[in-house]
Amino acid sequence: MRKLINKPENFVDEMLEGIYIAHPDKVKYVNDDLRCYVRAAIKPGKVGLATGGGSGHLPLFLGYVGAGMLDGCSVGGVFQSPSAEQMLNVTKAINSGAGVLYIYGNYTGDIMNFDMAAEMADLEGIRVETVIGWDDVASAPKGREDKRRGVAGIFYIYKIAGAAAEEGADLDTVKRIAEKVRDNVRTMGVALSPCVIPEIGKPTFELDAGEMEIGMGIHGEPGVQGKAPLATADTVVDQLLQPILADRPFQRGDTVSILVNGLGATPKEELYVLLRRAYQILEAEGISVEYPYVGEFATSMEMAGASISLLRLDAELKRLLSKPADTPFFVQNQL
Amino acid sequence: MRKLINKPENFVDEMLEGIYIAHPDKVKYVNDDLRCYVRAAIKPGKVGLATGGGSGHLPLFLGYVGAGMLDGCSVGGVFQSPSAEQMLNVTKAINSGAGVLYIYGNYTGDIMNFDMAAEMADLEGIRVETVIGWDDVASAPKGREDKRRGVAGIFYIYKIAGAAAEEGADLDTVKRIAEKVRDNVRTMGVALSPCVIPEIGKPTFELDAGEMEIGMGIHGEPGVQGKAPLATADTVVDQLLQPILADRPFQRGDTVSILVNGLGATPKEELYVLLRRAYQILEAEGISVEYPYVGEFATSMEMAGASISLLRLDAELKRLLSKPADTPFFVQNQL
Amino acid sequence: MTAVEIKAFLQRMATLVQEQKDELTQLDSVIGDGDLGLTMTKGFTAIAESVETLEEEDVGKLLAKAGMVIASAAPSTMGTLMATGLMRGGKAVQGKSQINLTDLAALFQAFVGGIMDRGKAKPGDKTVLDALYPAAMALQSAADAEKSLAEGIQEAFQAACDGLEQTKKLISQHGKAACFQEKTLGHQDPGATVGMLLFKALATMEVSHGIN
Amino acid sequence: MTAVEIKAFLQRMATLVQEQKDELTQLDSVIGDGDLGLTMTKGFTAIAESVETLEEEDVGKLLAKAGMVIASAAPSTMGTLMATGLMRGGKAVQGKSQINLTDLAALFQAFVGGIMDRGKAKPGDKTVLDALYPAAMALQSAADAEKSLAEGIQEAFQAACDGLEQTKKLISQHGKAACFQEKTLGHQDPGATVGMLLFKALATMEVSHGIN
Ligand SMILES: Nc1ncnc2c1ncn2[C@@H]1O[C@H](COP(=O)(O)OP(=O)(O)O)[C@@H](O)[C@H]1O
Ligand SMILES: Nc1ncnc2c1ncn2[C@@H]1O[C@H](COP(=O)(O)OP(=O)(O)O)[C@@H](O)[C@H]1O
Ligand SMILES: [Mg+2]
Ligand SMILES: [Mg+2]
Ligand SMILES: [Mg+2]
Ligand SMILES: [Mg+2]
Repeated sequence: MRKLINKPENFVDEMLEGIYIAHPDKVKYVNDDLRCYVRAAIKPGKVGLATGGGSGHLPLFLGYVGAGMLDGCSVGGVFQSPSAEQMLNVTKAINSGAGVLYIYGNYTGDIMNFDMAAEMADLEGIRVETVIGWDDVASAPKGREDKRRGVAGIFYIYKIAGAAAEEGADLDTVKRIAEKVRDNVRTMGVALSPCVIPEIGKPTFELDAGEMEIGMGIHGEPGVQGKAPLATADTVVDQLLQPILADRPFQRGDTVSILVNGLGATPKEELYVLLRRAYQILEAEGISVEYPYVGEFATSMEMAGASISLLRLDAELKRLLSKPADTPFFVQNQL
Repeated sequence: MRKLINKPENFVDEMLEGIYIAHPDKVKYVNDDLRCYVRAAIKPGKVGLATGGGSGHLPLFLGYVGAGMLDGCSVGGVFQSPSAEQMLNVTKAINSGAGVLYIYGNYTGDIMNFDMAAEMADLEGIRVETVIGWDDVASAPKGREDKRRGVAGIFYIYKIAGAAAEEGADLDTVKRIAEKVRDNVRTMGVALSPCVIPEIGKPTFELDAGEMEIGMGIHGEPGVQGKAPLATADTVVDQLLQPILADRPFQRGDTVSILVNGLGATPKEELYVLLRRAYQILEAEGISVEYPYVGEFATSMEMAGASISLLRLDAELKRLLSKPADTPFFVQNQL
Repeated sequence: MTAVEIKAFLQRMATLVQEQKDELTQLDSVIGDGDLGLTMTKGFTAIAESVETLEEEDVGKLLAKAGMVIASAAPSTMGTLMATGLMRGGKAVQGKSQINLTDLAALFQAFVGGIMDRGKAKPGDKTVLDALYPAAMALQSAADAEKSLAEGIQEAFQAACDGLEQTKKLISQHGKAACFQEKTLGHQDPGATVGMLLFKALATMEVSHGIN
Repeated sequence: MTAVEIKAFLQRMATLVQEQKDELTQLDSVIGDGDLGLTMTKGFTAIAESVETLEEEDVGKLLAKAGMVIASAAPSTMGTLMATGLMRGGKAVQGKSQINLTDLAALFQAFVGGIMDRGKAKPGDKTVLDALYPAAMALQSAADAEKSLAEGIQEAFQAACDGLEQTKKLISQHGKAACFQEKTLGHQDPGATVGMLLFKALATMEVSHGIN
């Protein structure tokens, strides 16, 4: 393990302590539970946006809690769902009367816990709606979108739904917009190395230097095509974009935002090499790009690799995407 | 090599193409040379701030070119100095009459080339001053500060000198402030893995999983104490902060900004675990912390490891550090 | 079975899961994310520890409590399903300080029903249900045939083992394994392995004065 | 030596550096950043290619041009020092289409002087100067003693080799190696190795009609 950690079982809580120490003006925790992470100041009357999921994906998930994005996040162990109780506590803390929207990734453990939390919140008179991110094209065929995993594309749901909520949109509107983003975003990823869960201490799968796995999930779920010799960056981009473009909803004349996301160990230099090729392909397809994002948005700790997401923009999504945001992990000025 | 690249010899230029495609409103290149990187719009009458250095350290160096920070950067090959000619071209492009300040790291190759460029600029009637970052405590003993390497702490020089220049300070003032930052910042790093220069194709040094090297340089220059078994995160922080605090200028009652920097493969989760311990130590030393920065500020591609920098703040530095900045790689709102 | 024996059962389960930790991790690595050994050990150890000192004679409340503990200690897919099962199973026998085979059968009917509600899977989908469902059915048949508690548990254990074996012939429809589709053929379902262990725990638990 | 022979010298240097690429990289890995093989190959190959087709009879201008090429192709420490040396050395013999041993000595005096100005190091600091300085001195002595060009070059090469050997006993004072201090003892200086190769190139270059 090439990790700077103390006791593996304390890893998540020590990370959280560091985050709270660093950003006391922006975030806090509720219920004496470090893992119930909420914005320091909740805006009265605003729809509350909550997410949650396993640790090990920073800036996902908690990194998007802040002005212009989310209000709260329940934090699980590394690659583990938080508990329904923690989700409920976050829900209560961020509800200011306008209801709460859950936005999270399509993983059975998270779904079951969020469902339990929503049932409990309902008993307490809080209206909760849910939008689940399922952008990973590699994980289920077309037509079975709801079986796909949620990966980096969820950033767009947070960003755009967050902007809508910040403007004062009501729960139904925010939900409609979040669903529109979900339906218009697609992602494909490639892994070049495994990562190590601190408490397990060894890689959950093997991937030799010089090998890659297209379509691998952010918890190391093997890709659909299995391991292959590492190809050039341009070839990899071709292999990532082809299934995205084959899936709806991208067509000639569309405008998209692109997100080139590093999984952890892959340097930004390489992400820009990928971006370059992606633009070439999109240009050839007659698709124009606005608002590119390049960096680490959804990681798997020290995994090497990258993902590419495309979001088809319409006027509404574009306007909301361009709005400012300011969280401890993500700052954007008005674009 | 676990790298997403095409031909190694094209790596830097393809990366640059990606960056220019992504951020056409913010940056451009001059002299038909991708490696002469400047802000898209140069502010008339403002002191020009230029940097330069090898590639492979993103967001260092070019990532700090943008509003509130630098005006131009000459871009070298991976871990290689750019040429004097490229530096001269950047200098000419960003000079708007108020002179140019060179801010770069203390590496012989860079120094000699920047010196040549300054001599050539002088012949063209451009006043050039130079401030060299030498924050790496591990690389030379106290009293020989000018022999130390420049590492992540240079971020503070860019940020603060950049804010001063943006406000309209003249060249002498900006230089004085940049020197003050240089004299008040100290860094120590630890490496947990090597990285691979694309054109070389194999690690320049060996570091097994479970080993670390305290004081290793960002090009893999071995640390002063050699390899050691990897310690816990808390112990590593102790080992990094002890030599920083033993060096001047940190004392009880001081206020500092801290920068916990990831070298590439180390996830943000771990950086916050380090930050937590750093606060504990600083609190015990009677040093208070404001404006913490956590993330990747100066990397060595996919090297695993981290560095900690401390900057002693006075009122002037604090005010300038808090100012907004907006580059393609670094956005900060007014703090 | 009294609350004391239910505790012994839960403690036995914790031991079994600890013993099988690496195997569960291994199974879950092939068609999942490899965390099952960790989460189940955490979850059932937390249960074992919390019931240890718990003064609770009501079998139903004891089980519900165990469900709440694992819900917080291991909120993974299997942890949450086990939590739901324990809470719903507990509810089915609430108020009883002693349960017989008929009660145990009712308990596991509710246990399985809860898991089906929560996870929206059905037998044959290659999940924990493929061990639990036949086992719960076997308990019910044994109760209907007025067999002894020990006999009923043995038959249920056997049914769970058979069901587990059958999962090798199935294709995963849920959870992280679902995206592997055909590739899951030939692999034993990790969650069903946990389901089988529940009945192994019942069948092999240490009891001070015989199961009755 | 005419411009044609200077070209042959520069081309021979490119070949030698290519041959020694791995060794240079290796030397620079131990007390530096391991790039020297790469940068020197790049730099001298670029020189070799650009002089190939260059119609230039002026030895001085040819060398200055070579300096400019390596300055852009390899702006590392050694690349820049070589550039400075070539440009300053070229300036010293500018206007000559043929140089004798006295000219060659003057060329290398200027070459070494340029490197000292640029890098602010002196002989004994464990740098390229520890090969170049004694070699330049040997050229000068040979010229003063009116030896033949071939003899002068041989003696200079020998002096460079000896100087290189001596670097093992020195502690690095400059560049990335400086922070290793005592640890650099026993190691041959990578830059001085390049310095030695310059004289090896002179001593072993292929000439069509003998050095004169
Ligand atoms: N919807 C579902 N209903 C019932 N069981 C399920 C469901 N989804 C997955 N499972 C079971 O959960 C097991 C995996 O559990 P676990 O490792 O906890 O999942 P995760 O790591 O994805 O949270 C699978 O082997 C399967 O038996
Ligand atoms: N100031 C200096 N003056 C002369 N030679 C130097 C100086 N600093 C370093 N050198 C030489 O440069 C060599 C390293 O060159 P190089 O690998 O190009 O450096 P870098 O990789 O740091 O740019 C050293 O072995 C030494 O001989
Ligand atoms: Mg990273
Ligand atoms: Mg990185
Ligand atoms: Mg699992
Ligand atoms: Mg070097």
